[in-house]
Amino acid sequence: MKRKPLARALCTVMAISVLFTACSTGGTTSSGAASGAASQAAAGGGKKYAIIVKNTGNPYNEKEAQGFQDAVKALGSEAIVKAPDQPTAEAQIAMVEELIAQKVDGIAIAGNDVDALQPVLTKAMGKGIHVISLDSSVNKDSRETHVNQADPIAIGKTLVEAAFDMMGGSGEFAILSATSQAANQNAWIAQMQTTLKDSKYKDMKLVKVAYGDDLRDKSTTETEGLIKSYPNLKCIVSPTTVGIAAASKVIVDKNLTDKIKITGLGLPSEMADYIDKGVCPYMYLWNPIYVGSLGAYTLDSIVNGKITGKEGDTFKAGDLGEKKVTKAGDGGTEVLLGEPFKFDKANIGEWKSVY
Amino acid sequence: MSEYILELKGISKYFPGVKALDNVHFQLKPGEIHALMGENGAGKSTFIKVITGVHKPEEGEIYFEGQKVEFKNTNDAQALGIAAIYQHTTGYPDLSVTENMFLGHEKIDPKTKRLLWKQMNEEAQKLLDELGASFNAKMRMDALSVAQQQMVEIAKALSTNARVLIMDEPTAALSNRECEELYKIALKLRDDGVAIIFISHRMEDMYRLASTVTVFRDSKYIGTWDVDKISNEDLIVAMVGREINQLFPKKEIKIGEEVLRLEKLSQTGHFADISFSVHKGEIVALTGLVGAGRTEVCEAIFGIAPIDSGKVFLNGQEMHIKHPSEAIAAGIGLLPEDRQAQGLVLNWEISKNITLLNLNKYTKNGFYNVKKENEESKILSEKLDIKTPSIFTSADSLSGGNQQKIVVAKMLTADMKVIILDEPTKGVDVGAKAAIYEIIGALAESGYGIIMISSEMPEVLGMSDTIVVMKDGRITATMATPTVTQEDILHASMLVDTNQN
Amino acid sequence: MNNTEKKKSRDMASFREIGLLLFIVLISIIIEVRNPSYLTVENFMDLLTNTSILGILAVGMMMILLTGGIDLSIGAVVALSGMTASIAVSKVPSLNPIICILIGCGVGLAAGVINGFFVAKCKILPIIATLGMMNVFRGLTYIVSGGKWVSAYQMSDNFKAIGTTKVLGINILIIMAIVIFVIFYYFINFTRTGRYIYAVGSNPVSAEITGINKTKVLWLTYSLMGIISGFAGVLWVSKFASAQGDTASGYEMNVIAACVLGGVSVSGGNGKVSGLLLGTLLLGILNNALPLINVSTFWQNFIQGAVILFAIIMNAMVKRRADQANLRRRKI
Amino acid sequence: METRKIEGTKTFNARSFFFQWEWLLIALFIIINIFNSGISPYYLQLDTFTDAPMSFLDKAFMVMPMAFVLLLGEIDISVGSTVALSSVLMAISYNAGLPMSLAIVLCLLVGTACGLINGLLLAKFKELPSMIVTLATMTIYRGIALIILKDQASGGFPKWFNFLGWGYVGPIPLMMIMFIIFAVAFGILLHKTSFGRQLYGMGNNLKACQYSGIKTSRNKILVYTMLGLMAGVTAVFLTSRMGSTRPNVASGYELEVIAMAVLGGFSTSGGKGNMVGAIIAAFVIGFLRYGLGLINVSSQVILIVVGLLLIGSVLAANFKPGGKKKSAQKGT
Repeated sequence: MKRKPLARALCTVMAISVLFTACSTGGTTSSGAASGAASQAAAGGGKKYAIIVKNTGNPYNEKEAQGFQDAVKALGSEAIVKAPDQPTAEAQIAMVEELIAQKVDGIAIAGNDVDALQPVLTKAMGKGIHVISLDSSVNKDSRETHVNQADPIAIGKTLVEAAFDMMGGSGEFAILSATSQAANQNAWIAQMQTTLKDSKYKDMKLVKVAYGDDLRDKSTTETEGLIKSYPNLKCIVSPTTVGIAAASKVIVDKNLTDKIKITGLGLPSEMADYIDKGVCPYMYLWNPIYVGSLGAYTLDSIVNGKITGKEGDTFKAGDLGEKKVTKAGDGGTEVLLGEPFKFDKANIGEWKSVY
Repeated sequence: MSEYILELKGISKYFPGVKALDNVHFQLKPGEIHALMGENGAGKSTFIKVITGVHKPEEGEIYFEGQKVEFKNTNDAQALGIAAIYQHTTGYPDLSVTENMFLGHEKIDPKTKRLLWKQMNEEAQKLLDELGASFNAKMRMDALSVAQQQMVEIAKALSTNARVLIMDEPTAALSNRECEELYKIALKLRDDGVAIIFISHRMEDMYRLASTVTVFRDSKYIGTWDVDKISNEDLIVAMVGREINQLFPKKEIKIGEEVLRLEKLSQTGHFADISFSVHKGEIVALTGLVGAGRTEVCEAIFGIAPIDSGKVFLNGQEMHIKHPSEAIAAGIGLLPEDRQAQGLVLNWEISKNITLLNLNKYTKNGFYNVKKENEESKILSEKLDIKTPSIFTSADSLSGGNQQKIVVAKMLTADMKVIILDEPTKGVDVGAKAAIYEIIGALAESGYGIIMISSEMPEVLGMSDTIVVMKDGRITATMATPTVTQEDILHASMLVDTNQN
Repeated sequence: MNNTEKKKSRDMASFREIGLLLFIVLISIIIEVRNPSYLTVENFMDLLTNTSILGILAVGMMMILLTGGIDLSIGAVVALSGMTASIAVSKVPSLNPIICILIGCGVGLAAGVINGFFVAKCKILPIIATLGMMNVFRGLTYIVSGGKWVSAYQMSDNFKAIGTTKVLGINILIIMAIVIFVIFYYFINFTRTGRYIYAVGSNPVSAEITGINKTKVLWLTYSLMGIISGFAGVLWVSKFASAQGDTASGYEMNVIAACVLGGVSVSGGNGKVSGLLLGTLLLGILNNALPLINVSTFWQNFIQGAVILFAIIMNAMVKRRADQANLRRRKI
Repeated sequence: METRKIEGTKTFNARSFFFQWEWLLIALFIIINIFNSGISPYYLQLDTFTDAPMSFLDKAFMVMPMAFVLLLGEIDISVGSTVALSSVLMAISYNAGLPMSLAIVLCLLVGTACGLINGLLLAKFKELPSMIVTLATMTIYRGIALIILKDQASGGFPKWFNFLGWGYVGPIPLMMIMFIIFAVAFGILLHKTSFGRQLYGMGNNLKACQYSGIKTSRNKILVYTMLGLMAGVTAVFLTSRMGSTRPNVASGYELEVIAMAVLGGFSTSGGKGNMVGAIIAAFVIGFLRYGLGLINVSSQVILIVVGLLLIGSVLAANFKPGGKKKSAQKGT
């Protein structure tokens, strides 16, 4: 007991030093831009753009961020990359606050919630920070424009068409989505359903929309559930990487490859195996790197007053060429990246290692 | 080969700030029962822990059959056949009796290291039967009564085929009948050549069993005597270090009007048809065997587990007490049986403990008044002569007797009419006992009605005005003390058939 | 009276399992009525396959709970070990699956040892220590992976085979789970260490007096938990042929739930392997059968929670009933 | 014998005063601030101290009643779900035409109800560990939220509601003011009233409190209800900050809140802790995260740092007298 205070003092020191070391490592391991941010800012350098992706530890987001970073560097400004550990709006709100404090010039955000970020983003804009959303949009009042990887309507059409093709035009198919809370997932599914009203697809029956919550185990059991509940299921469309990969895995393991086909949206790296195996003849995605860089160019042109983000504006987006600001589905404006890219046996080999 | 199976020379043991053992000696002959006595905190328990290898002494040697030995851990001691039965039974409630007995020295297949349950169960059952136990070795420990668990402990000691057996207050939790059982066992073991160290606060135990007695006081060795050569008084002096002129200061108090009346109280599975009454200044001793339902009755009155049927009258009007708070508000106080678990917040200061029972008294328009708390607890601590430097010392640093005083003080913060004392002197040393008896006497004198649960004959006969005896949940006798003999009580608590009505 | 007590202790022990069994049967019937494809061999194989990893983890968790502790970090450990193993295999495709498993177990062991150190040596309360380490391990997983996933095409076929091979029509995961349950059953019931785990949880104080090295036992238990988590991690990534940073996040709660449903007391010392088996099964059924019967996804959480609550409350009720009956049996 | 004098007034003891956990935290807090302002040029500005708290204050509201729960040696992991449920119901009822003010009241009521349910369950079934019961209710509450709002978000609140989470009174955020009010209230409740004393008692020796006529069940229910209420408060502010709500808001809040309370010196084994500590701790964690966020440290590193901080702090706390004793106790 006598040596109590001493011991505790030591312990505290330990605790704190541990803390510091962790921080310093943090500085180094965090993306080069991060450390750059502090130093350059101190030097009072050029423009400062930040991107907030949905969450960390997800290759799609990493690539998106990378694309953004490279483009910003190319523009001679500096990039800040932020990614919460959980894909929640709460975490993103905190991050926007941090960016406001850092007085960045522009923020590009892939929103985890359409509306929930409005207050903080309007605050940011109030402080003269330009805000755009990319990949998954925030509502029209909380952004100046949105960089849309692909038009929801197009996605809806393409996916339905793909299913139509794989099912030979008729039969039952199901959708395996991410969480029931994922905004853009829901948007795409809605578009698919409207597309299905077309008489061309009258023989296609959407039996169920299942939610795999972007968890491997849940997606797997959901898929198995679909297979059993609907014995003559011909196709599963999954517009999310975890879902489409998990579903494909189940089909492969059950040797149902020639009975049930999988398609949807997924990372080539995750899907390469299954496209080769033929369970998924082809699927779609856009290049997240381009999404990122287009985001950067759009933001830059807005910040430099080249455009205001109003409908009809046009600007040069680096090697992505001329881009046009168009009307978005939600009444706001958006910049469209292009049609979703089709991955199949032929080209998957070259893409799987890219992202 | 010395004449002693176990001999300890000049043992000293230090704990941070305290000297727990100060150069003590002890000599144990084979096949003798050696009583080790002394007040709480005299160092007995520490001494035991040294013998069993739990503590390593800083100074002194231990000789086993003349050989100098050193115990690195309990296993070394066990290996030599030294086993101990601790004050508070140290069983594993979730495990089977067999396992409780063999844990630490299981029977395992020499090759596969597999536990041999069959053998263990059989041997366990055998040992239990030898001890005259009536329960199955496969039962869970928590399904047993305290006495039964005690037996398991003994059986456990035997299963290690112990040659030195230490019993640390084995009788504390036992009823007279169970004590008789224990005596039998102890004597049988002695005759089988086991040397027994017997620790107890009950003189009775010592006279019944021991041939030699060693006394510790204040962590020091006082002396060793043949039991038949030393008088009760001398022994007490040796233990307490002063004369205790009168153990039972029972004064003549004129009994006032009735304060508490119980009519046909019943509680499923615990007691039935309990009716008696308590008057101002009267001490009613509620006695009988442990497990006869005495505690249950009192806890029911106090509202811990409400009664199923029957009536409780306080000062003439009927009470429906469903929670202790109501009992206290009405003026019924209970000094619970288990001081440490039920009476005190051990790691709390004395002052906080004292006021816990009646916190509202120290709350002025919502805010808590620490000043008042300190003043009153100071007054009470001095009044009850609690041996402590300050009211801010934590309760667990006090001896059992003084802890008991704190619990009494708690009740004095509220204005009580009836005070129920459940085994007030259990596990309390001789010196403190006297003090507590004084307090009880004083309480009665100042007009409280008192119910005192007790298993100790002398205490019952010495203190009470009325004696109520219970057996198997029913009252078998209600007698005015002066007319009663020990035999009457034993008869009522063991022999009377409760199912005649 | 001893007899009644004897009966009681028996009743209680056996009743929990029986009750659970009845409950499972009941649920199964309901589901079967809703969807006949439930009680098919294929479906049960799937069910067991998907439950096996949960079961394996539950075994470890039961040991932890027996000591009166808890481990919230296992989800993160599963992720970390799975990630390391699959990175290894993606770097060296020729790597023998056994080695991969060993790597995973190694990482798990390391994590377990750290947990054990904090709990057993530093005497930090398990819930806090493992809560803290949960963050640390999860963070490490992201750092190790550099935010990338290891995908199916980067894994050698024999690595993916770990989770998919069938032996006489039975998925190897099921077999592994069964083997582990058997080993664990033996370990916990027929070895000293096994019983000491119970002892430490049942009465830490007297465990010390009896000369049981509490620290050692605790440390061992957490290390074992670590190994098991590591092993489960490898199985996980191999089964789903993909390793992500957020693998099995929050999975610890499922595992704990399985143990509790199985009647393992979180206050230590109490719990049986048979119960654990049934508990895991029940949870497995809930997870796997709800997609089968057409309950809306939005009801699934609610139903699961309700069942758990119902189960534990029933459990308590029954115990009380038994005690009451017991009192009545006493003649006064 | 003559009555001896007994010391009846506390003498100020510098050591015991200055070697208190709270001082340690304050030191930590200061260090973190120095550190932060050292690493980021943007740290030392008014906004930091007004705006930064807003991103963690919503959680902080629950830290104080959670401290009460920990004080009783129990735990409530259902708070996150409670926030979600109350938030969802508030949004729904508002959009169903209920005036916002009433909707807020409803939100608080729902939270209170959730807490009350936890309390009642735990008071009625004392044998059930809080960890498990709240684990079940956690799933149930969020389940109900999901059933109500399905895959929808709900918002469109009036402007003034937005003010709650974003508005300032002078330079100080409204949230901060509210927090200070609650903090003071809870602080007084714990340290200056007999209720607080009773909680400490219950945490240290429940039985003794029963025998001292303290209404233990009532207190327990009260504590859980308070926690529920504060979860409701959190829900109001969180929803206001987000401007809309979903069934999956506030997921994982429970562990963050517990972490804050534990860092504040409240052991999960009950009986010790100081409200001041808990409040400082909330700010320590909050500002640490914010500071690291300002230099854009990747979130996985922040995870690790917070994890280590938690364990480090408990390590240090265990050197307090009683710290070891506590953690040696059986069960969590």
